[in-house]
Amino acid sequence: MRNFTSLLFAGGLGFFLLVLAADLPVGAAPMVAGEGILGQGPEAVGAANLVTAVVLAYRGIDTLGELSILFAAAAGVGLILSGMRRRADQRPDPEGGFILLAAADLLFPLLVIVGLYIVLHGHLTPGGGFQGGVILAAAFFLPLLGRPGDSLNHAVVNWVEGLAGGAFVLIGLWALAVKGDFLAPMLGKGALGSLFSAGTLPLLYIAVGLKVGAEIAGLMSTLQETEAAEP
Amino acid sequence: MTLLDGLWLASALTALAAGLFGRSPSAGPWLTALYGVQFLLVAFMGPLAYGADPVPASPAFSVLGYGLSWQFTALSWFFAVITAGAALAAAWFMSGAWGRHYAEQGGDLRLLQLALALNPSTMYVLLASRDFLSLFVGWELVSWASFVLMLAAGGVGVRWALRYLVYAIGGAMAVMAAMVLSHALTGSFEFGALAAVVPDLSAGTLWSLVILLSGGFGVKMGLLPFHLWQAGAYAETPGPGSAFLGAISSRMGLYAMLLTLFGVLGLGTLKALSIPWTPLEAHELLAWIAAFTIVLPTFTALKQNDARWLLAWHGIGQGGYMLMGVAMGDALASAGGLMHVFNHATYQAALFMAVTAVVYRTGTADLNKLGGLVTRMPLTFLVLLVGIIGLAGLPPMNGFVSKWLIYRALIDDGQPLLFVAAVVGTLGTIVSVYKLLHNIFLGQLRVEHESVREVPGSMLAPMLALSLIVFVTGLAPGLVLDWLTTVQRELGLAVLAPTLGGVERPDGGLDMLWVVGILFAGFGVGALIFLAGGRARTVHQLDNYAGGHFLTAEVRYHYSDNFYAGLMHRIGPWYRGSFQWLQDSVVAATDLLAQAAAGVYRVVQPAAWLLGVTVLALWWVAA
Amino acid sequence: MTLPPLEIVLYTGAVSLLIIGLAGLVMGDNLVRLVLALAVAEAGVNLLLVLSGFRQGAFAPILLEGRVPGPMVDPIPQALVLTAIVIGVGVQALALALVLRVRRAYGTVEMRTLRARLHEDLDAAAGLPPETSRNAPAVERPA
Amino acid sequence: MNFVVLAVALPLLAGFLTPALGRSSRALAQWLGWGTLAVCIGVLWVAWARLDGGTVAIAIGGFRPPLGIVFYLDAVALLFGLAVPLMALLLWPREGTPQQFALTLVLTASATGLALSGDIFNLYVFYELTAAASFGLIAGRGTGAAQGAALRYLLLSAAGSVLLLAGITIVYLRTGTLNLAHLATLAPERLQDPVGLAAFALMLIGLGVKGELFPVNGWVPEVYGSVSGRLAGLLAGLVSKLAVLVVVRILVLIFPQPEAAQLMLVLGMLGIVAGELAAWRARDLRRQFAFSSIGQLGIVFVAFSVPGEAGIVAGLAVALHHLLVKPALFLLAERWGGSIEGLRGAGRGHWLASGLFILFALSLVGLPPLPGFWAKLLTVMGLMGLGTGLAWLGALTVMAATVVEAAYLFRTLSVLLAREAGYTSPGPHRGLDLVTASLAGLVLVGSVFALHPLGDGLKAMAAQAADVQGYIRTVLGDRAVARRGQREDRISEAHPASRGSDRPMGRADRAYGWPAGSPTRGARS
Repeated sequence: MRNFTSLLFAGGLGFFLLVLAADLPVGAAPMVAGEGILGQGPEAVGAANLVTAVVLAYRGIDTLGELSILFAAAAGVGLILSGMRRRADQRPDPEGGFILLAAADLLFPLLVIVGLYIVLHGHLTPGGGFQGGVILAAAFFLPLLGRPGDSLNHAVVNWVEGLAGGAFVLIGLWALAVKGDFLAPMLGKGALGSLFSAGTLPLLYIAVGLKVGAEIAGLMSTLQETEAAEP
Repeated sequence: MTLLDGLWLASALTALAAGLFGRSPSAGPWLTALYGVQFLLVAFMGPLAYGADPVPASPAFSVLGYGLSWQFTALSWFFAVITAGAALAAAWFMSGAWGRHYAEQGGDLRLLQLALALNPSTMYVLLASRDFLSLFVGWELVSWASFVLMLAAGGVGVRWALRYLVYAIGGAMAVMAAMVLSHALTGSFEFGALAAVVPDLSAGTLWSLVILLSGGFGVKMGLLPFHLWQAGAYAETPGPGSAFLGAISSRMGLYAMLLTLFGVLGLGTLKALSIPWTPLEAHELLAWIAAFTIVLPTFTALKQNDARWLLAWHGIGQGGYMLMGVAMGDALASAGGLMHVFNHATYQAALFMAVTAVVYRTGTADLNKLGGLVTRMPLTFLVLLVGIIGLAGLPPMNGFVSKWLIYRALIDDGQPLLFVAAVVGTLGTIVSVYKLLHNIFLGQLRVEHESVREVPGSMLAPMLALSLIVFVTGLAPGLVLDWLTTVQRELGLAVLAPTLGGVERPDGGLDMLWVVGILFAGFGVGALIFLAGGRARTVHQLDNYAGGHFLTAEVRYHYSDNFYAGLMHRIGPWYRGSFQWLQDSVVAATDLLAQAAAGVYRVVQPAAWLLGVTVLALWWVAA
Repeated sequence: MTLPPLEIVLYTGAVSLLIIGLAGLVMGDNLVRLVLALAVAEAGVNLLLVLSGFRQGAFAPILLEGRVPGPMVDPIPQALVLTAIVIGVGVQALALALVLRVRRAYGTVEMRTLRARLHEDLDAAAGLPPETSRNAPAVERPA
Repeated sequence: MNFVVLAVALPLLAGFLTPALGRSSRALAQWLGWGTLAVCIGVLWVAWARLDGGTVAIAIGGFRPPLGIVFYLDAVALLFGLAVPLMALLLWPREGTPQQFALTLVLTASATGLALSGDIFNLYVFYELTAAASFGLIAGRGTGAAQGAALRYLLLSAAGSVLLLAGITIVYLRTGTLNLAHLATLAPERLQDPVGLAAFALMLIGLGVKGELFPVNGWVPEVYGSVSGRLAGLLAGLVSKLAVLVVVRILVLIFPQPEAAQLMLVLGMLGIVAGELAAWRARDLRRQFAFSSIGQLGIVFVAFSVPGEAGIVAGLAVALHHLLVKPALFLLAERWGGSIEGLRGAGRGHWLASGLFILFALSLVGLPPLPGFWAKLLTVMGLMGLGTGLAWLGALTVMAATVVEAAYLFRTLSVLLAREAGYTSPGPHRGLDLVTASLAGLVLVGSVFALHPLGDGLKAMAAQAADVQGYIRTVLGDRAVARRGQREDRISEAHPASRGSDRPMGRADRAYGWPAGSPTRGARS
């Protein structure tokens, strides 16, 4: 009965949302703010990737907020699982096999390089701090999968995430101090499309990349270190 | 600083002093003196009752652009003088032995003193209100002050106080609705603004106002069907508190009704509002409610076995007479209704005090556990006797005058049914107060009460003073009726032309001087016969008969249980407890709804509500 | 047979994901599955969001060598959806950590049992007998 | 005025650094948090003083709206913004870990952001940030019950966020912009139809999860019943109000349709009934307050549903009153755990705590001249002023709820103060809790003596918040207002089907004339 009602209501919601489609200009939505950004973005920000211009410049504070959510999630997970760390005397999961171990070692430098590349080219090509950060996190987490006994140094992770996040805010505050606007683009714009362009955007993305990498690596390693609770 | 400011200040000081020093029984006389100052200040405003200009209060506030101001008029003064008198009497009563006794019994004397002091001070605020906002502020303050007084007893009193609170807040909300409706109609909280638009209002709007106002204020008066809280709440309050509450507290509802229904809407408006498909108009509806309020609670009182409860139930019934008189609205009836406020306050306070005195000496108010106290407490007996004559509305006490005026007006207005209701109520009262008198004071004394003595002077003095007032204003009702002419003029009602002894009318007036004179002449004749006969013999109190059996001191027999067995055999089946049933049903329905509400918060998947409400909301906006 | 326009297909797909996710959230009982259902619903709404910037035949909003390649799609929804995805990740991580915790505390990953045990716990902390003793039927209703 | 951004940025900065700092010194982390909050209070205070009743829009990053994100400062925003760090400081988790400090700081930043932001997606981000921080705080180091409650809350809240985001998507699809002021100019043409209403409904329900809107408030009794009084106070007092504030901004600026307000009114009414009745039946103090909070938030929703200034005055009054009273009550309940019946006589001897309880209860029930009375009066006045049947029903509900409220609050009080003792006290209230509660009590009593200036201030604030044209002018400049006027004239002529969808693809909406050029400063007034 409950399932039937739930289905009925879910179907109802779907019905209403589909009916809405008739009145929604899907695929031909008015582009108002977006058009403005397409028009003035390259000049105002200097980033070839206009999505990056939106993420870090026009909507920079959104990005700060989303970094904070990741931070809050990591802190929250750390807090929630703080009493569930595996004790030293407990046996960790068995070590991974040869393939996993070898691949982890082999992939680590590659992943780090790819991650850094994606972070650094965020203002030019698809990608950026978030995507690169996740790859970086994967690079550091992969060896842990192979050797469950090891663990990340959480103090280092905390400092990296703290300082990277702090750097993002401080770059913003620097702009506030110099230009009078929080998170305003700073430094020279450089040539559009070159690596050293778009002012502070690459710096911001490096901060984002480090922070995301640290958060996600920390998150996953906390989860991994948690004792597989047997009820 | 005006006299009204002085009164407020004095009452606030009294409350402060009661809060600071009330704990000590020896502070009683000083507090009584402070109540005396309040009474004097009210008395100084006496010219109001003879047509002097209103006395304003200096403080005036403006909140959110609405002004609040206060002033005393004749109507305010009339209620204020009763309030001040009742408070003085109650404080006096508890100033000495009673207070000490109460504290020794583990009662919280400070709380009682403070609660008592808060009541008159908030009432002075209410009585001075001159716009809806100040009226509501005063109304709430008074409601909460009496709540505190009811709480003072603790124990079972708390349960009754909480029940009172629910009724009182409900009433207050109705008043608030009326006030806000008036604001929606006029954009202001001034009485004058509403009065100005009354002629343009539709019948529906007027009915809403009338129902909300009379319902809201009626709760405080204990009008049917909102009467269930009152008896318990008043009866379970510590003695002097009962006396004060019973005397004046619920009359604040009448005051507010007079102020709004009669002062603002006007009797003419009420008379013009007819109920569809019936021959009744709004004021007659009120009178009919009053009639039911007279009859049902009075006959409920008849069944009570606790003296305090009996009196409290009568208090509700007597409120019906007041409303009936005022609702009929002509010169005689409204004077009668208003005068009954005064009369009721005096004898009801005296009666509660007498009962409290009995409780003080015997420790019980159970009518089945008393009897024969007349020899031990003769003065208290006298007070009770005077009080019940007043309550029953018999000459020569003041209750007779007000009821006579009401009966007379009902006959003049051609309201035979209401007249019958009023008379039936009086009959019930007479029957029931006799039970009160008999079961406490007459018959045989119980063994455990052999050593009972009369109560000390600090308690007797206010009781006797009140009895004196009951008698004097019965003898010369013109003293009070004079004030009422000013009140009637203020409310725009027809004005009575009183004489000292009552009213003179071509078709037969009332002159209490004559009535009392003849009555006492009759007593005199009886006394002459008694003295001249010389065959008197003093018998022992226990030397009497019951049911044909000779009773001795060894076999004590006091007939009190199931006192009116014969009467109850006839009317017993009429007691249905319908209102109790109604109240229980409302509570049960609320509880059912509350269970459902609590069930909302116990579902396995709260997200199901989210999905459901989203679909419904989308449906609603799409439709 | 004429195919419906592409955007309608995409829209329908996104809405379907959203509905599947929400239905799973309401009908599911296993906590891990509920978290997954949530992820599905979030994916649906994220698709919906990115779809709002879609127009057929337009280019990604990236300047190639400083030139505008042609009509470009709206860059804002792309930025928004990036944010929304990251938010979703954070919340899901929290949810999984909580599931672990709940399993430790109550020994269950069933929503139904969790609710019963949680309310028992709350009542016990409040010094009350379990609710089943008052109004609820003596045995739990069948699902 | 751009320095106001500090109120959001600094707590985040401090929050990021706190876990790392806390590894070496917990005290240092705590002091960093306190210092940051104090600076935030200072920043907002200076802004309040400088603003002096005016309004300012801050373009973050200097990008001219509607391209960038703006913070909109008016009296309401700053008042709630100021309340955030203040309450966070008062309800600071003193015994917590550095992670809890960090989460509290993040919560502060996000709540301030909710009060200030003028961009609908930015509001969503802050809303989610608030949620994420509060999940951690609720579950962190708590009991199993707290973690179970947190998980159930999380699932519900995340489902709500999905709906909220769907609503925002619909709005964006229709208008192509996210800036509230810009949306306000476009709304008459593009959002005031059933589709817009559907978007509003989705957003209302999504935001309602945190705002304790019926029936998506199932988490409330579970969470408040299992966390510490300080956290419950923070969530019930502050976070819920900010969610409501967001709803009100959206309602006032974008959806002035009566249907939108009616939806809020109906759900608010149901919330009042459900909350107060459930509180009436609740058998422990904590959950009684939790349910009562649902009821009060219902009144807030009902009050805000009255269109125009009257509704905002009433809503603000109720919300501020509850913001003051409920956290204090939760603090008092801290020592009075267990069933209510078991508390017989518990209040005797703790006269300060009992006195405060009485004061708060009286104010909640609405004893004049305490502020709660005026709040209730304003609500009823606003509703009855509308004159519709539904509004009458709303007023009736509010008044009936008062009766129920009085019944259970004073029933509880009578148990607490009963003469016979059946309770062994676990000790007096913690000094700090009592001081905080007393502070709230003092403010409550103090406001009685300042009713006149407070009322005027509230009215001015509401007038400002209700002034849609003023909002648009502040954010977008004068031209936009003129255009909106023209647009409203044109609505009747426009064919419904032609809205938005038939615009040439990819063409800029030149009508607004956003100059392509260097970043410009936001409008200032």
